[in-house]
Amino acid sequence: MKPSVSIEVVVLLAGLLFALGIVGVIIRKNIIFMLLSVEIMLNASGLAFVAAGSRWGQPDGQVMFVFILAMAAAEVSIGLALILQIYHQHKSLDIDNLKEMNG
Amino acid sequence: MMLVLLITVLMVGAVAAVVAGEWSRHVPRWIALVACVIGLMCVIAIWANTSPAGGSVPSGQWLLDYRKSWIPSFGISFHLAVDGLSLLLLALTFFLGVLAVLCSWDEIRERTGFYYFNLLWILAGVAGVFMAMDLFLFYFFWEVMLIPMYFLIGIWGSENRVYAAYKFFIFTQASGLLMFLAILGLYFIHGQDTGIYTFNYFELTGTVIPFKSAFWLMSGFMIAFAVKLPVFPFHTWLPDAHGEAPTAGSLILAGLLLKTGAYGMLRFVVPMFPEAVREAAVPAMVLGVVGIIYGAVMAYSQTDLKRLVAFTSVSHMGFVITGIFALNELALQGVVMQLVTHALSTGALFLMAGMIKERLHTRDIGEMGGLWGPMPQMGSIGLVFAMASLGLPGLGNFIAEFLILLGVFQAHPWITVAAASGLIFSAVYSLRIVGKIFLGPRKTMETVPDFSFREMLIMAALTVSIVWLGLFPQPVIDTARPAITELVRFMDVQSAALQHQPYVKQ
Amino acid sequence: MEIAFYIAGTVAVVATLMVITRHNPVHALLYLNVSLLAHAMLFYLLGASFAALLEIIIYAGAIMVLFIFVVMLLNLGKETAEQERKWLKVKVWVGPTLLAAVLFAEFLVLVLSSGQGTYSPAVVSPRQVAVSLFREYLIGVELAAMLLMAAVVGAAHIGRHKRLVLHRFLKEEVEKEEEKHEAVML
Amino acid sequence: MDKFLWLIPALPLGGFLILAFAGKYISRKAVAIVGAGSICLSALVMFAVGGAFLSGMPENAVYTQTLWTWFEVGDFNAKITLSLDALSLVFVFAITFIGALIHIYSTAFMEADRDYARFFASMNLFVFSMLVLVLADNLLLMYLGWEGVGLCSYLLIGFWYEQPANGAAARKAFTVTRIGDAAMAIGLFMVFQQAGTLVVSEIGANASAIWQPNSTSVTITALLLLAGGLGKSAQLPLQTWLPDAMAGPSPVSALIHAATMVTAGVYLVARMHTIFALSETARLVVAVIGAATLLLAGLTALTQYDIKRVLAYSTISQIGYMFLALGVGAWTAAVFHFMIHAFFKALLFLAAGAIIESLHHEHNMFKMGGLKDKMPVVFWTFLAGAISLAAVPLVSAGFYSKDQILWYSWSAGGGNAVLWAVALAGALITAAYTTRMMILTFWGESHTPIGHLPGRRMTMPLVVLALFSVFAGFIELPHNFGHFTLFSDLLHPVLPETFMKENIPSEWLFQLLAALATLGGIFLGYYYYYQKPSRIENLRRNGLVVQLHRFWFSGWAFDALYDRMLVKPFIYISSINKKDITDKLYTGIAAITGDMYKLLSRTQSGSLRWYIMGLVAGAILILGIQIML
Repeated sequence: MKPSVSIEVVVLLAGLLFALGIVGVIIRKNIIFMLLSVEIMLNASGLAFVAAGSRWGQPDGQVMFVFILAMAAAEVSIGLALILQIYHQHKSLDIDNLKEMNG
Repeated sequence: MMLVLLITVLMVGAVAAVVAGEWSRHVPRWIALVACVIGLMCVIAIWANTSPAGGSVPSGQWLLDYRKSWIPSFGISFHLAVDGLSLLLLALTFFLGVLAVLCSWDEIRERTGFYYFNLLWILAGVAGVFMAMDLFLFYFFWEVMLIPMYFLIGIWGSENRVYAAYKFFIFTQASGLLMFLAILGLYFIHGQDTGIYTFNYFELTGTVIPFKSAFWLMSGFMIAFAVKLPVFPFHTWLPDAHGEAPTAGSLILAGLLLKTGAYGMLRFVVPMFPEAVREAAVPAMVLGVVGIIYGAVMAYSQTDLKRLVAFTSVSHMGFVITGIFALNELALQGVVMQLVTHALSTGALFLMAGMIKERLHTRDIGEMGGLWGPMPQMGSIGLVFAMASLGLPGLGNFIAEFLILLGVFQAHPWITVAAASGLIFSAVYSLRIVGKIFLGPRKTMETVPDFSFREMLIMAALTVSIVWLGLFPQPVIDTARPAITELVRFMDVQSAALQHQPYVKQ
Repeated sequence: MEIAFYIAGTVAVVATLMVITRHNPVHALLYLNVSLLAHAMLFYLLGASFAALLEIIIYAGAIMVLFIFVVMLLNLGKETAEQERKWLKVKVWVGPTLLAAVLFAEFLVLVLSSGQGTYSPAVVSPRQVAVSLFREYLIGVELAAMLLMAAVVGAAHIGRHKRLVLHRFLKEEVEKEEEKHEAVML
Repeated sequence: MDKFLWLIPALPLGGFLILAFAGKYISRKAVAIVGAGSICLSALVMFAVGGAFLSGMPENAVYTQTLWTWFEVGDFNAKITLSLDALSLVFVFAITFIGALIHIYSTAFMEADRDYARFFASMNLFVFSMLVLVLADNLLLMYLGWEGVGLCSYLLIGFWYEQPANGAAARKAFTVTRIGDAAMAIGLFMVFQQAGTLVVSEIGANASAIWQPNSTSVTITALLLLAGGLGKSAQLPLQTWLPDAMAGPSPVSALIHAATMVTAGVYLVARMHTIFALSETARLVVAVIGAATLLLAGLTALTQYDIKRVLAYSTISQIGYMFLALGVGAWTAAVFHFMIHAFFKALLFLAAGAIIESLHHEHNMFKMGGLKDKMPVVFWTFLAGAISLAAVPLVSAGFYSKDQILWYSWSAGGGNAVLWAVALAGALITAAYTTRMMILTFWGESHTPIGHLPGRRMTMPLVVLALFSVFAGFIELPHNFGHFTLFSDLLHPVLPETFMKENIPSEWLFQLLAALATLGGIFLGYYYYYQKPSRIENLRRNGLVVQLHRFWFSGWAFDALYDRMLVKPFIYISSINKKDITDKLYTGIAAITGDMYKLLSRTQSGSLRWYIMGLVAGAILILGIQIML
C-alpha cells in the first residue's frame, strides 16, 4: 500500500530542503544555528539517496543514508565540542568573530 | 667503466668533502682538488688512448660506451657514451673544476664542506649531461646540476643572492620541465610507432615524427637549451646569477652550464628533428644575431663588472646558436671551438673580477681605474683576455668566431654581415673593460697586491690554454671532427631524402 | 496514500523554514525535531522503514539531545534570542535567499527536464540493507567505525577545559611579545 | 737563405717575450739592448735574406717557408706560411730598417720613463705583427698581423695611461680601425666562398677565372677589402683616429702612425691588386677616396697649431696620394711613395719629438720659434725631411715619388684631369703647410726656453734618415730624364706595369707644373708667415676665413659628425637600456603572479559564510552550464 509518486517530486523536495539548509547556513551568524542548518542539508541529501534506492528497489540508498547518519553523528559531536570551546574562549557564538584564518 | 668512474669520483669526493667538513675547514678543499685532478687525468688518459696517435682508434664516432639496465620496465638504462665532442667538453669540465676549486681556496671560509659538496655535485651533473645517452638519464643529470648551483648562489653569493638564485632556479626548472615533456612525448610517439618503449638516444634518433609534432617537441627541447645557453629573450637570468654567484660559481656557470645548452642542441635537437631544425634555422640564427648585438650593447652600459662580463657571454653565445643552425662543418667546428674558448676567456674574466673584488671590495668599474700601476701582471693578463673576448687573432676565440662566421657565410651571407657587427661592438666593450679597470687615473689609493702564486698559477694555465688554442687549434678540431662530420653527413642524408621524396612518390 | 506523502513533505518544508528563522535556539531545535520526524515519515512512505527507524532513534533521539545539552550547557536563552533578532535583518538574508532560489530554480529545470514517470516505491527490507552493508560495503562500515571512533576521541579531547588553546607557532609569538613587553617594562 | 725567413719576425717576437716576462727583473740597459737589439738583428737578417733574394732571384720570384698548419676544417685550411717577394721585401725593409733606427732613438728618448720595458715590449710586438702582416702568404695570417698591429697601436697610443685623454684616443683608434676590419673580415669570407682559398698567390693566379671582370661580386669583394685598408690607413671616411693617435710617444708616431702601420692599407690593396684590377668601379673608388683625402687632410694641416697634428694630417694626405696612385693603376708608384714617405715622415716625427722633448713637452708651433741656431742638427735634418715632404724639385726624394704619382694621375689608365688637378692642388697645399711649419718652428723669435739638447743616440738616426730622404729618390728617375727604373723593375714580378693612356701630353709639362705648384706653395708660406705676418691678421678679420679656418681646424667636423650620429646615440641607447628591457617581460610575469595572489588571497577572508556563498555560486555556475549545454 505504497503511494505512487513521481521521482521528480521527491527529488525536488530534497532539493528544496537542501536549499533551505543553505540559506540557513548563510544567513545565521550563530554557530549553533549553522550547525542545525548543516543537519538539514545532510538530511535532505539522505532523502535523495533513499528515494533513489526505493526507485530502483536497491538497498544502496539506505546504506548511504546509514553512512550519512554516521558522519552526521561524528560531525555533531566534534562540532558541539568545538562550540563549547569557542564559547569558553570568545564568550560568543558569532561566527564573524572567528575570522582568524584569513590569507 | 672509465666513464662511470668519472662521475663516481666526483660524487664520492662530494660526500667525503661534506663529511670531512664536520671536522676541518681545510680538508674539504683538498678532497675536492684531488677528486677533480683524478677526473682530469682520467679524461686525458681516455683522450690519449683514443687519439689517432695513441693506439686503438675506434672505427666510428663513439670512443667509449657503457651500458647497464636501470629501470627496464620503462626502458630506462644507465647508458653513458663518449665521442670527440663529449670528450672535449669533459676535459673542459674537469679543467675548470680544478680551477674552480683553486679559486675558492681562500674565498670560501664558511661551511666549506657543504660548499665543496655542491661544487663537485655540479661537476658530476655536468659530466653526466655530457655523457648520458639515455634521455631519462640525461634529464636526471640535467636536474642534478641545477640544485647545487641554486645553493651555491643562494648561500655563498653576494648581496642580492636570494633573488638571483630564485631567478636562476625558476628559469632553468621551468624550461627543464618543457624538455621533460618533450622527452616523454618522444618516448610515447616512438613507443606507439614501434612498440618498443625506450629512452635510448640511439633508438629515439631514428623516430619518424610528423612534422607538426616534431616542431612542438623540438620547441620543448629548444627552449630548455635556449634558456641555458642563453639565447636572446631568455637571457635575463644570466646577469643576475653571474653577478651574485661566488667566483667559482660564475666560472662554472659561464664555463660549463651554458655549454650544456649548446651541447644539448648539437647532440639532441639537430639529430632528432632534422626537418624542424631546417625550418627553424633562419629564425634561430636571427635570434642569435640579435643576441650578439644586444648582449654587446648591454655589456657596454653595465657598471657592475660581473654583470658586464655576463652580458658578453650572451653576446658570445649568440655566435654559438648562429653557428649551430648554419649546419655545416665549418660553423659547427667553430661552435665547438667557441664553447671551449669562451669557457676559458670568460672564465678568466670572472676570476679576475673575483680577484679585484677581493682586493677593492667592489664590482663597480666606476670605482676602479689605473690598476695597471700597482698590478701590471693582472693588467697584462686582463688585457690578454679582453683581447680574447674581442676576438684578436692568435687567441682561441678568433678561430672560433672566424670559423662560425665563415660557415654562416656559406649559408646566409646577410646574417654574417649582421653578426660581424658584433666584432665591432665586442671591441667597444672589451676596451671599456680594460680602460675602466686598468687605465686612467687611480681612484683608490689603498695598496693592492699583484697576483699571488696561486692566482698566477690559475691565470697562467688559462693564458697558456687560450694562446695554445689560438695558435695550434688542430688537436681540438681533430678530436671533434668525427662527431661533427657525422652530424653534417646525417643532415645531408636527411635533406637528400627530403628532396627525393617527390620522385619516390611518383 | 499520496496525500500522506504530500502532507509529510509540507510539514518537513515548513518545519525547516521555521528552523532557520527562529531566534530562540530551543524553538529552532524543536522545529528541527518536527522536520526530522517528517523525514522519517517520508522514508517510511518510500519503503525504507529501516531508514525511518534510524532517523527517529538516532537523529531525532540522540543527536538532538546532544544539541539540547549544549544549548542548556551554554545557557542560551533570551539574550541569544535578542541577539539573533538583531542579526537577522532583511538585508542580511535576502541576498542568500535569492541565491539559493536561483540554485533551486536551476535544479528544478534540470529535474523536470529529465522526464521520469511516476512509480510505486519498492520496499527495501532491513535485511537487504544489512546484507548489503556487511557484504559490499563492509569497508565503508569499517571506515564509518573509524570515523566515529575518531569523533569520540576528538570530541573528548576538544571538549576538555583548557585555559588557552593556541597553536604552537602562535604560542611562540605570544611568548615573544611577552618578552618584548618585559623588555619595554624594564 | 729562405730557411732563415722565419727569423725576421721571430727575433722581435723573442724580444717581446723576454721583455714581457723578464722586463721587471732586468736592468734598463739590458732592456734597451734586448728591445733595440732584436730589431737591429732582424734588420741584419733582412739584409742577408734580401740580399740573397735580389742576387739570385728564385724561380717564381718568391721565397716561401711553411712553419705549421694553423688549422684545417673541411675544405678550409690555413697554414702559418711566410712568403717573401719583392713587394713584401720593400715593406720588410722599411719596417726593420726604419724600425731599428727608431728603436735606437727610443732608447734615449724614453730613458726617463717608468715603464721602459713595457714600451719596448709593445714596440717589439708591433714590429713582429707588422712583419707577419707583410710576410703572410694567406689573408688569414695577414689578418692576424693586421689585428696585432692594431692592438700594439692601442697599447702605445695609450702608453701614458694615466691621462684619460690618451686612453680615449687609443680606444678611438682601435674602434675606428675595427670597423674597417669587420668589413675586411666579411671580404675574406667572400673571397673564400668564391675562390675556395685564402692563399694570396692562388687567388692571384686564378682571379680572372673566378670572377668576371667588373662583376658585382668582385666589386663588392674589392670594396670590402678596401674598407679594411681605409680604416688602417686613416682614409676617408675612417680618418678621424689618426690625429688623436698622436697622444702616444713620438717614436710611436714615427714608427706606427707614419712609417709602417698606417700604410698597411696600401699594402693590402697592392697585394690584392689582381682583385682590384678586375673592377673598374673599385679602382675608381680607391682613386677618388685618395684624392678627396689628400685634399681634405692637406687643408686641415694648414690650420693646425700642434706640430704633431700637422704631421699627422700630412701623413693622411700623403697616404691619400698613395691610394690615388693605386686607384689609377700606378701600383709601383704607390709603393715607391710609401717607401720615400716612410723615410721622411719617420724623420720628421723623430725630429719633432726631439724638439718637443727639448721644449718641455710644448706641442704648439706658435710657442716655438728661433730653433734654427739652437738646435742645428735637428734643424738640418728636419729641413731634409721637409723638402722631401714638400717635394722640392730635383734635390729631394719626395719629388721623384710624388711627381710620378702626379703624372700617372693624368696619364695612367685610370687617371683623369680632375684627379690630377686635385693632386696638383694638394702639392701646393703640402708645400704651403710644410713651409709654415718650418718657419714657425725654426725662424722668428724664441718663445720657449730650451732644455737639454738631444744626445747622439737620438741624432744619429735623424742623420741617417735625412740622408735617405734626400737621396733615396734617385733609385727611380722619371722616364724623360735618366729613365732609371731600378725600383719598379724590382717590383714588376709582383705588380703589373702601369697601363698608360694614349695621346698624353709631354711629361715635361707635368713636371714643370708640379715644380711650380711646390714653389708656389713655398712662396705662399714664406709670404704669409715670414715676410708679411700682418696679412694673417687681416685674414683673421674676415668672417668667412674664420669660419673656414674653424671648419678645417676641426678636421672638417668629422669628429663632431660621428659623435652626434654614432657615438652619442649608441651610448644613449645602451644607457637607457642598462636595466635590460627584456627583463621587464619576466619581472612583469612575476608581478602579475604576485598581484593575482594578492587578489585571490583577499577572498581568503576567514568568513565562513562567504566561503559558502562561493560554493553556492560555483554550484549555480556548474548547473547553469549543464542547462546551457
